[in-house]
Amino acid sequence: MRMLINVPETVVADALRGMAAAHPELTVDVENRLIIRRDAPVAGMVGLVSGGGSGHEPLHGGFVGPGMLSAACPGEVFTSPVPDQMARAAAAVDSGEGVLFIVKNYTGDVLNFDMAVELAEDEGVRLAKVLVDDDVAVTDSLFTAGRRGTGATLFVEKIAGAAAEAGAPLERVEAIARQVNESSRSFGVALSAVTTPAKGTPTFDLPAGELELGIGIHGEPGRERRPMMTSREIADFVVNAVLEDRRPAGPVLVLVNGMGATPLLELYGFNAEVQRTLTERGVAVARTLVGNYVTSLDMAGCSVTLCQVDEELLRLWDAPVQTAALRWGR
Amino acid sequence: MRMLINVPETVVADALRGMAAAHPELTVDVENRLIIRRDAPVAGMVGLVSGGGSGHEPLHGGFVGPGMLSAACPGEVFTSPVPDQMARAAAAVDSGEGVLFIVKNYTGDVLNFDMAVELAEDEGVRLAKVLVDDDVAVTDSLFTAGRRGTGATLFVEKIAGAAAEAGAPLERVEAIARQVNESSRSFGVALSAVTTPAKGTPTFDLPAGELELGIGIHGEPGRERRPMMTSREIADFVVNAVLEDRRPAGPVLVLVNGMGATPLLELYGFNAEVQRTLTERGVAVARTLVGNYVTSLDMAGCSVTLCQVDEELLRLWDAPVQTAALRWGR
Amino acid sequence: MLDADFFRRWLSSCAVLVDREAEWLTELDSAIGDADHGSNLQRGFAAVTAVLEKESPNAPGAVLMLAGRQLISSVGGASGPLYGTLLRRTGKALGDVAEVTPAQLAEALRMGVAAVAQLGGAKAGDKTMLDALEPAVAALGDTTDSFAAARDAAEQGALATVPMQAHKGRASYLGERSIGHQDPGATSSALIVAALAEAVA
Amino acid sequence: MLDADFFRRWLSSCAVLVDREAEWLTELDSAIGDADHGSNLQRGFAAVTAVLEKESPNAPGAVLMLAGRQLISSVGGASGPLYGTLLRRTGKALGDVAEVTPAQLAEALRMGVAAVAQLGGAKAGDKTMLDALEPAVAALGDTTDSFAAARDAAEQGALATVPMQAHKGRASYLGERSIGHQDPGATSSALIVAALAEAVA
Ligand SMILES: Nc1ncnc2c1ncn2[C@@H]1O[C@H](COP(=O)(O)OP(=O)(O)O)[C@@H](O)[C@H]1O
Ligand SMILES: Nc1ncnc2c1ncn2[C@@H]1O[C@H](COP(=O)(O)OP(=O)(O)O)[C@@H](O)[C@H]1O
Ligand SMILES: [Mg+2]
Ligand SMILES: [Mg+2]
Ligand SMILES: [Mg+2]
Ligand SMILES: [Mg+2]
Repeated sequence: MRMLINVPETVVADALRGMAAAHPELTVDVENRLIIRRDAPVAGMVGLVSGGGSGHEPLHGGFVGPGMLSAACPGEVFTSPVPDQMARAAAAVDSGEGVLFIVKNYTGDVLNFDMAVELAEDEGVRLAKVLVDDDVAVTDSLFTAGRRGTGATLFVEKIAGAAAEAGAPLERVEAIARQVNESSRSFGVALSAVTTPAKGTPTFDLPAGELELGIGIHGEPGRERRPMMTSREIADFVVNAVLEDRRPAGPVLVLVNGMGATPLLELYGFNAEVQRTLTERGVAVARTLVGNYVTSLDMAGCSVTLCQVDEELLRLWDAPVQTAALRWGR
Repeated sequence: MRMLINVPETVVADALRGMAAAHPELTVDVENRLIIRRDAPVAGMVGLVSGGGSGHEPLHGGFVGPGMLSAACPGEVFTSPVPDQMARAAAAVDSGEGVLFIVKNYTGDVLNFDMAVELAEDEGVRLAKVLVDDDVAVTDSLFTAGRRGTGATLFVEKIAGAAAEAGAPLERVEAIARQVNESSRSFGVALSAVTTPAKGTPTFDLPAGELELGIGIHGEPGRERRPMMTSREIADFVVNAVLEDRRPAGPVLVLVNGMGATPLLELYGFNAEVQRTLTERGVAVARTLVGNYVTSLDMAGCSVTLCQVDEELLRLWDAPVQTAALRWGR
Repeated sequence: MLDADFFRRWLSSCAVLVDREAEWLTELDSAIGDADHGSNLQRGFAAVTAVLEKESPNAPGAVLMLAGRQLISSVGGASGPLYGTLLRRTGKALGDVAEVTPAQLAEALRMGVAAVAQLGGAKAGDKTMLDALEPAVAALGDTTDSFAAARDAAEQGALATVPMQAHKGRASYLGERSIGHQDPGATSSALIVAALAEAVA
Repeated sequence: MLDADFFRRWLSSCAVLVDREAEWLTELDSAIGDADHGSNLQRGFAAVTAVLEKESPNAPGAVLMLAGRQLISSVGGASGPLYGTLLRRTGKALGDVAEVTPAQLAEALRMGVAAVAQLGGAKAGDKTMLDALEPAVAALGDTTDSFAAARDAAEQGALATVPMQAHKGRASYLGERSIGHQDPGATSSALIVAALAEAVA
């Protein structure tokens, strides 16, 4: 096991203690597993709560702060958090304007957030919920759990966060979050499998010289395995998969996201190919973000998310944000 | 080979094209391998130029922008850049106030920057140079190339950059850079070896269950190999090594740096242990930065850098910075 | 008649079995899921054991409702709410009497399993815990002897998930690649039913 | 007498040998350095070949100075400035005559090697390219026959670096762990001297 940990059982609590030490601008509740804006609840502002399994850092805790999330609820590694966390977070960030839950579409996350909605509503919090399901590698049908939530989560959290910060009411923040999700599509590839602390060995066996297409962010194998491809070929394949599912009618935000262990040098090089193929296909790019944002522990690989934006969404994207992992403007 | 690349020969140029696309706020000269502040030369401001082998991203290109570097010169992977790059960068950022070269102490970097000094001085640029050599894993003696430059580079570039931005003259910026370097010490450990694109296989063989203590950021093996240790034990060992070399007389900046492939979840957990051991040893912490900043491609592992700060250095550290990888304030 | 102590024995058998098989459950989950099912249930049943040591409800229904609530608050993932609901709904159906008959338990468990189906939207053949739970509750009769039959039915049900293609949960992302693997949730369900048989032995 | 063509042949032999042995050089550098020495020199001598095809200076000194400048501008790392200086300094010492004697070349190379020692601050025994270059230039005499002797001396010198502990360059970071490995720079120096012998054959 090549891990910088004490024991698997304490990784999440340890990380929260480390976050608390590094980010005095956040309220980190280690016992209850919450990361909250220090100034929450902000008067007149809708609260934004997200969460999910740990192992995807900086998602979600790294996105808590002015202009983005009000609170994040980290579960165990790759395990959705429990309802008590989200209910407590909702109570902590509700200023009376209501709270939006941003939920990645996984059975576990959906069930636990739904239970949290019940608990929080019992406490008198007005709640709305938006599901993120952008991953086109998964068929969305009655016979699956539906598309997974991956890279678009960042777009939803940033843009809805900016709307909330600007004082939009709950219904509007919810509608914007929904619009961002509906305008977003992702596809991911893995160059190596992921090793979770609890298991200690890779979740699947991927020989060097092969890659998995259509992977998720939880170490699930993808839909297909192929011999290794070049950066150029991967960009063509990935962008094609995304555009086949949804052809944007306007300019897009591009997220070229690393899965955790792919060096930034490679990600930037991959971005060059993504931009080339987008240009060739006549897709206009409004903004590009390159980095490790929605990760899968030590997995090597990448995903591409495109989000079609109108003027309002672009303005909200450009609006100031002050979190551990995403910062600009002011 | 598990790499997201086209061919090893073009990784640096590809990455620069990808950076150009993602960062319209930078001038990226792909042909001459330069990343420059768009507004350079800034009237009345000393120019700050750094550079080194690629593969350590976001160092140095991700640190170009207001409040930090004026320009960065990326060499081939793990190979110092050539003098032509630094001479051209110096000419591009010199406003007449002179230019400071920030050089990590490796034979290649030192020799190439020295040749660049000659070239740039021939062009009439007033130059100063600061060597960064913070890595206590290397004995600094007549019989070695001296200590290596690692994590302290970030501190030197940020703090000297803030001084330059505030209008300090060349001599003052140089003195501050030197003070930061002299106040900084680092130590790194590897949990896996690094694979360079050119070689395609790990530079050394590190069985799972063992770790290398005292590694550099170029895939060199460390000074010593040991059976795997816990996060707590590693923190004790690393902090001890740093403090034995230099016991800070005042509060410190802490950089808990990932080598590239260590998940942020683990880094934050490790930070908890670093803070614990610092508290136990009575070292006061002024600020903490956790993340992958001075990396070694896909190496798993981490390093800790401590930099003792006085009020001025802390003020300069807190000053606004607007780069791809480090942003705050304004 | 089955009293609160019987249900405590059942739950502590669950904890023991889950502990013993945790690695295997995680292994199964790593093939078609995210490699956490074993540790999820370990954490969950350890928490159940702990809360039952602190609080000792006297009625079977209360024991199960407390255990179910504890699973929901400590497991997370898909299995936390599902197993939590199974126990809570079963407990609710048992009411607040001090003892229940095997027939009453069978009836209550059928309601619990139905609640799981409703919450998760899965049905038999979707390659989920239901493929073990449904045959198990179908095999339950009026005597505790039927617990062994239920155990066997659950085991068969878990084995029968191997050739299925998953239509619910994480494994459904794999499409046809989910075929050929035993479902971790069906496997843990078989353990939970086996624990029932152990508790009566 | 050795004319500009001879020096072009030497440099193109260097390019061929370095190309052929690039993987080995990188392998050696990966044991005690950073795994780039082979690709560094490949890139450098390819650039030298290219520039000599475009510009064709008529004097030996000019050929070497151009090649040295090109190495500096294209290699980077420690070896770029060092080998660049070796060629530039040697070229400078040859002046602008159209032909030079082997003895003149030997003398000029000694000055080149001295410049390398001065620039890098290394001396014999430090486990660097100097451990091949110094014996090589010491073995050079008044005739081209001595080139073969220089080649053998450089090869011996490179082999002799194996038991040394590095005191300069990246390998010095390893301390005693640098012992037992052949120095990549000494190895490439032996190739460069071997290319000299080839160019005269
Ligand atoms: N919709 C569903 N209905 C019933 N059972 C389900 C459903 N989704 C998943 N499961 C069960 O949950 C098991 C996985 O549990 P676990 O690994 O703990 O949660 P997660 O999938 O969130 O990681 C699956 O093997 C399956 O039996
Ligand atoms: N100070 C020095 N003097 C002479 N030769 C040196 C010195 N430092 C390094 N070298 C030589 O350079 C070689 C390494 O070259 P290379 O790998 O291209 O550069 P880098 O070490 O920068 O990666 C070493 O094997 C050694 O022979
Ligand atoms: Mg899970
Ligand atoms: Mg090098
Ligand atoms: Mg699971
Ligand atoms: Mg080298």
